Amino acid sequence: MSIEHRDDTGARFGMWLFLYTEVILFSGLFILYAMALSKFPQQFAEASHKLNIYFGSINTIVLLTSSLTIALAVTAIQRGRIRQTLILCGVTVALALLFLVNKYFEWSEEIGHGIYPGSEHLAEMGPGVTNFFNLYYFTAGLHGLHVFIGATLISIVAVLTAKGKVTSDRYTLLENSALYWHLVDLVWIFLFPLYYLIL
Amino acid sequence: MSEHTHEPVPYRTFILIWVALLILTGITIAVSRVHLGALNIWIALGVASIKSSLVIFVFMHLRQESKLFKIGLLVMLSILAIFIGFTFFDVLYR
Amino acid sequence: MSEKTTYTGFWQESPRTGILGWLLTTDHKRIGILYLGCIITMFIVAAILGLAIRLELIAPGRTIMDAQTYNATFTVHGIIMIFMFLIPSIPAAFGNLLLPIHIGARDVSFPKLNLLSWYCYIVGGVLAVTSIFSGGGAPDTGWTFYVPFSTQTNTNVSLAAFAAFMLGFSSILTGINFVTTVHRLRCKGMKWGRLPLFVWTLYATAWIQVLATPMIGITLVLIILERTFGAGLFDVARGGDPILYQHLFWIYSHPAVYIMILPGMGVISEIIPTFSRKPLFGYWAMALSSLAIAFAGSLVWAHHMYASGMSDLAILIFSFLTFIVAIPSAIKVFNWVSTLYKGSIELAPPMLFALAFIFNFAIGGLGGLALGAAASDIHLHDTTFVVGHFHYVMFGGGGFALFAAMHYWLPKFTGRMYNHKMAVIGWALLFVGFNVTYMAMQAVGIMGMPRRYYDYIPEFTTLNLVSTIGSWVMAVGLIIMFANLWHGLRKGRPVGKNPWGGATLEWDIPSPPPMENFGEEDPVVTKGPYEFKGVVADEY
Amino acid sequence: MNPLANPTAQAVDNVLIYIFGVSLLLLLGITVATIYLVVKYRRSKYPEPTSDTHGNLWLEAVWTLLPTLIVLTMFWYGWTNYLGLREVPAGAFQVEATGRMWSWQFKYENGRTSNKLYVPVGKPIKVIINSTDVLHSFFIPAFRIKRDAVPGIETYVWFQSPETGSYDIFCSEYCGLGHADMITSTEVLSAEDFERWYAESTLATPEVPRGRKLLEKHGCLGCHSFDGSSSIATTFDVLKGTKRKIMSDGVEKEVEVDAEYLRRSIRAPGADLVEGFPPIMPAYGDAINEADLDEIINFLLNGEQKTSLDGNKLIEENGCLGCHSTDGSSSIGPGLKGLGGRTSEVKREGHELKLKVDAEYLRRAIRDPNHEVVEGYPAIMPSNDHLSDEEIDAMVEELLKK
Ligand code: HEA
Ligand code: HEA
Ligand code: HEC
Ligand code: CUA
Ligand SMILES: [Cu+2]
Repeated sequence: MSIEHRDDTGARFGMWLFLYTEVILFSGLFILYAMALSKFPQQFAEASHKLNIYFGSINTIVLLTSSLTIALAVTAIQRGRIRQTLILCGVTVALALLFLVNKYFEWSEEIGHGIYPGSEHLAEMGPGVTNFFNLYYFTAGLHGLHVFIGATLISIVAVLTAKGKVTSDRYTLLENSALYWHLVDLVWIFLFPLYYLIL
Repeated sequence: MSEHTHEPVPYRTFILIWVALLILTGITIAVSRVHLGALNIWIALGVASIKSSLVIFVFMHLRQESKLFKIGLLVMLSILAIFIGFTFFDVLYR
Repeated sequence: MSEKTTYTGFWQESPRTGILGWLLTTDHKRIGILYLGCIITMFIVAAILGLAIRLELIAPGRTIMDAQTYNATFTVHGIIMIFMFLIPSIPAAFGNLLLPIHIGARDVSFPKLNLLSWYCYIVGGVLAVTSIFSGGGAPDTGWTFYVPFSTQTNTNVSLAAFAAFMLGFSSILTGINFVTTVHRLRCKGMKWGRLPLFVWTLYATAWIQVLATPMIGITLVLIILERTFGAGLFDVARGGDPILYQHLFWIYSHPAVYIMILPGMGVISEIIPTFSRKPLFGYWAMALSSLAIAFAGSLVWAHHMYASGMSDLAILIFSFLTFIVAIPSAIKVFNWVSTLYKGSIELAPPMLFALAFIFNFAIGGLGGLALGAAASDIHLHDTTFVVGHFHYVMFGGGGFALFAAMHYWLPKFTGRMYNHKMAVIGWALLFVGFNVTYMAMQAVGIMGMPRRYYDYIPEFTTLNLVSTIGSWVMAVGLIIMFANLWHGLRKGRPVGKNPWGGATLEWDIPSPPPMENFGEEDPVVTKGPYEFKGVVADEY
Repeated sequence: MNPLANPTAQAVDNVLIYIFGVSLLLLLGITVATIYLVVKYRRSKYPEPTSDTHGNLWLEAVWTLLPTLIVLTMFWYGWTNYLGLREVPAGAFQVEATGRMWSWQFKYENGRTSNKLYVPVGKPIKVIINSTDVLHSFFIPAFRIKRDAVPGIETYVWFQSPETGSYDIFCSEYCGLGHADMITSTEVLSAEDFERWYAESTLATPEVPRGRKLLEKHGCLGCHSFDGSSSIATTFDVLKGTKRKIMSDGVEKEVEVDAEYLRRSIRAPGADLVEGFPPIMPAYGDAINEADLDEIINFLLNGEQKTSLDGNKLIEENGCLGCHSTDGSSSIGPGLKGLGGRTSEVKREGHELKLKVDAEYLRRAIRDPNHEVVEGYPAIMPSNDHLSDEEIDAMVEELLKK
């Protein structure tokens, strides 16, 4: 085999393309949301009240901070500071877990109130509210899945960094994982106001 | 190789952006407590767009990428807008 | 001729030998061959189901199967033909084989991702086949999975939907790979204006794959969630909207029809200049119309929904846009025909398939216009006219383009030539059988026979019989064609590197191409893809 | 296709003819040009191309513009004619069509229901379309109209037939197993025929009950009436449970009207005379046989209060025949012929059972069909919660007779 061809810009571009597909994936749910909001503005506002804004806000801060730490990690690896990189990756993963734990408590609380897809309590609250919560669960669920995947990805990259496979001149993997993580953040940036802050 | 990597963004920049993001989050929450009717949702979306631009351009280094990346993003966003917008032609006028 | 030569080039050279050399390969040509094998297999399976559909419809009432089996048959036929045959056919098989060679690259940008995409395809395929034999039985929703039926039926819809999801994922990965490859790996001198049109169409297609496919992903996931949790997202009583499902579905599935046809158009744009020995007429018009189709094609999805209860304003807008997409297609047809003018035309088998493509695609596409107009679609919607339309464009267009590509590039990738006389016989039977089958289907659709009908009223008998007879003529043609190609690739006469006198890069390298395509030195391109001056065709 | 000239078909046909016509010309042009060029410039005649042009801006402009113009006319013509399909003329006659697996039910403004669409000739008809389960589509090829039936959303079509006749209605949106059998027709009747049909009530039996026939046969109604309109004798409308003052053998008594009393009053009227009426009723003695007498008494006691339900009609109108045949063949569900007295092999909660088909079994089969599922059939029969007990009883009675 001849010399291995390496194209970091190409790799990043590929990652961006993949992120585009992720956005479109979520947009399916946002289309449903937009249509339902135009049909049931009152009910959506009313349903939104039932969500716990504290959980939402804390999670927003958690995710924004994790986005910061992973961005810092990229700078760290560029500067060749492996230890810093590892710490920053670790913090990011920890924040991701915090997010998920938070989500777990939030969902348990809501499910405890009898609010979950297909529940009877929900059916009693009318079509608009039901639709809001169905969408909320599906969107937040899909987002949660992405948080999980992102955290896994960053953990793997951290291990590779520790092993010296990701270095100051070979860090596309970390960069791409960071891009993925920012996407997770981006989705939440829209999800948060749309679900928690409609009044 | 210079084409393949860009200058590291200083920590300071990232932290400043982070602070801005937190402030913007505070703003949306605050504004959402005020009743403005349909305006609320537009403000929320507007602030979210500003926040996401900050993330995209700075955290995600789009600033430093070539035109191709930016055009790609633009194409994706316009398609997205079309998908959502055109669906309204049905739902709003049924 | 009968001496048993083994293939050289990429068939032999591989870091790993044996079956693993294939299953773990990252070489674009090997992956292309893997795809091609699977795709042809899938095509034969689904085509036999198609034949069974026609047999059932040979006369009113039950003939060879019961209603439930029939419903499952056309559903599986549609799912396989669309998600496992036509969407990956030209892009994944011939795109992989040719895209890097056409732009002077050694491989695609992400060879490992390429292999992963093939595995996603295989997983999707296996799951789809599993869904036929497990759970509540083969899915019976039609390939469109319309709610609420798809959320209520007891058949194995979730698994089939998940299979389609995996296939979509595979398609996305291929798209990402191709866009990046075209941007990053063009060789020296390969300016945008020198890309072969096949590359242009693959490029346009890849963008659709990237930007539209996720939509079917989320739609299918919603179907699965709906079936598992019963949330009622598309149930009016619970705030949902069944028509929105159709929007989500067609937002992907209309652009998907252009995933199916665009690369086919690219193939035709390669073949016609070669066999006319003349540059393609209107290069830029052809290149840009591909992008135009890809873009405008993303704006017209709701033309499948005129009768769905959608708003009239939406019908106005989507009908208008539908007609706009027809324009770039018309430009292409006119440019192909004028390429023939003052050429030196050889009616070799690939050229015959290409000309048949133009004819079939014109019929299908013009039929599409009658469907695009609001008033006439109201009558034609969900009749067998629509079935005729899409077989004309998908089989007569996409399918014939694939067959053209197989006849055109088989010598390149195997180094052997098939029998031309048999190829012409197969082509003629296929062409005649095809037109009889689907013309009759369109006619009975105009009379008002709804599609997905297991049984029909006696007035429709004659035309259905004609259609079934046509399908058997077509079957004979296909068998001859496949047998001839198979025989050719095993025992055909060896050929040199350029049997047709083509001017694109693949004809400059040995047949079959070596592992990294271009040997030690990267190619440098100095002329356009259709400059035939000085190109000498090898004897074959 | 149908030669019938009607407004909706004309709107659609104009567009079809225009688009197909233009398309045919284009196709012909392209095909002829291709064949001509292929033959003329064949390689044996021209071993080398005689031109190596890369294009021609003018030509390309022409064939960008030309198709644009053509398709724009097609679009506009298609759209304007489509509007004709949506604008229902004022004063249209309204019918509601409900699609369900796998039959249509039509409901008229006077409450009449049917499973064929009966309409008057020459009048615009607006059909309002609904669905109770999945998507269906209401399609009448002869009138070129089609609209989906969407659960929870109302849609409509209109048409107008200038001629009487019968035209097929198909379900054109795939809806599962019985999709191809979801066929009915629209019966276009003359104005008079339609009036007559429209006035008939649906549920009351058109047939007169036998008890009443017997009353007529024996001339009872010459003196009695059901609405108190006759002063000669008592009225029959409020017999059951009423008290009567009578003269029995010269003694004044009060009795309650029951079967025994009625029997005596008919066989030997002179014995008990109702106060206030002359003793003119003839004694029937043996003139009425025992069975007929029972029938009459039963009718007098229970008859007119209860409108008897027509089980057969209910079976037809509730879409049962969309899945069940009555001629002994098996379609989507088991055939209904010979149901009474049959033994049915069913699965209940996973257990296989052999059950005798009786009224109780049938009631269960209709109310809760998926509780016991007949062997060899899918569990797809819809439950019929909208039916009252009486209606189900009436249906069961008919089913047992089949
Ligand atoms: C390869 C796939 C493919 C392609 C390329 C097309 C191409 C087109 N299709 Fe088709 N279509 C399908 C696959 C495809 N379609 C499928 C699968 C369905 C049914 C799905 C289902 O319900 O199961 C469908 C259904 C479908 C419908 C919905 C019908 C219904 O259900 O009621 C409509 C309506 O507008 C439509 C329109 C068109 C149009 C206008 C084009 C245009 O792009 C055609 C453009 C081509 C030409 C115009 C011909 C060539 C040009 C000339 C000969 C020159 C002269 C032309 C002019 C002057 C204009 N198609
Ligand atoms: C690429 C797409 C494609 C192709 C090629 C075909 C090919 C065929 N299709 Fe298909 N069809 C669809 C896509 C396709 N179809 C789709 C999407 C639907 C809609 C499904 C839905 O409604 O949900 C559909 C629906 C559909 C229907 C409508 C069902 C209904 O609405 O009730 C019918 C009816 O006749 C039909 C028939 C056929 C026939 C006869 C063929 C023939 O062309 C097949 C010809 C091939 C053969 C006869 C096989 C010959 C080869 C061999 C026997 C192999 C031998 C091999 C060797 C020796 C190597 N198809
Ligand atoms: C959607 C199709 C469908 C409709 C509509 C339908 N049925 Fe059924 N029916 C079935 C099927 C399938 C079965 C066998 C499976 C089962 O027992 O559930 C069945 C079983 C029955 C049985 C038991 C028959 C036996 O052989 O034991 C009776 C009785 C019956 N149906 C009566 C009716 C009546 C009355 C109606 C109308 C109110 C009706 N059905 C409407 C599909 C249908
Ligand atoms: Cu009802 Cu098809
Ligand atoms: Cu389409």
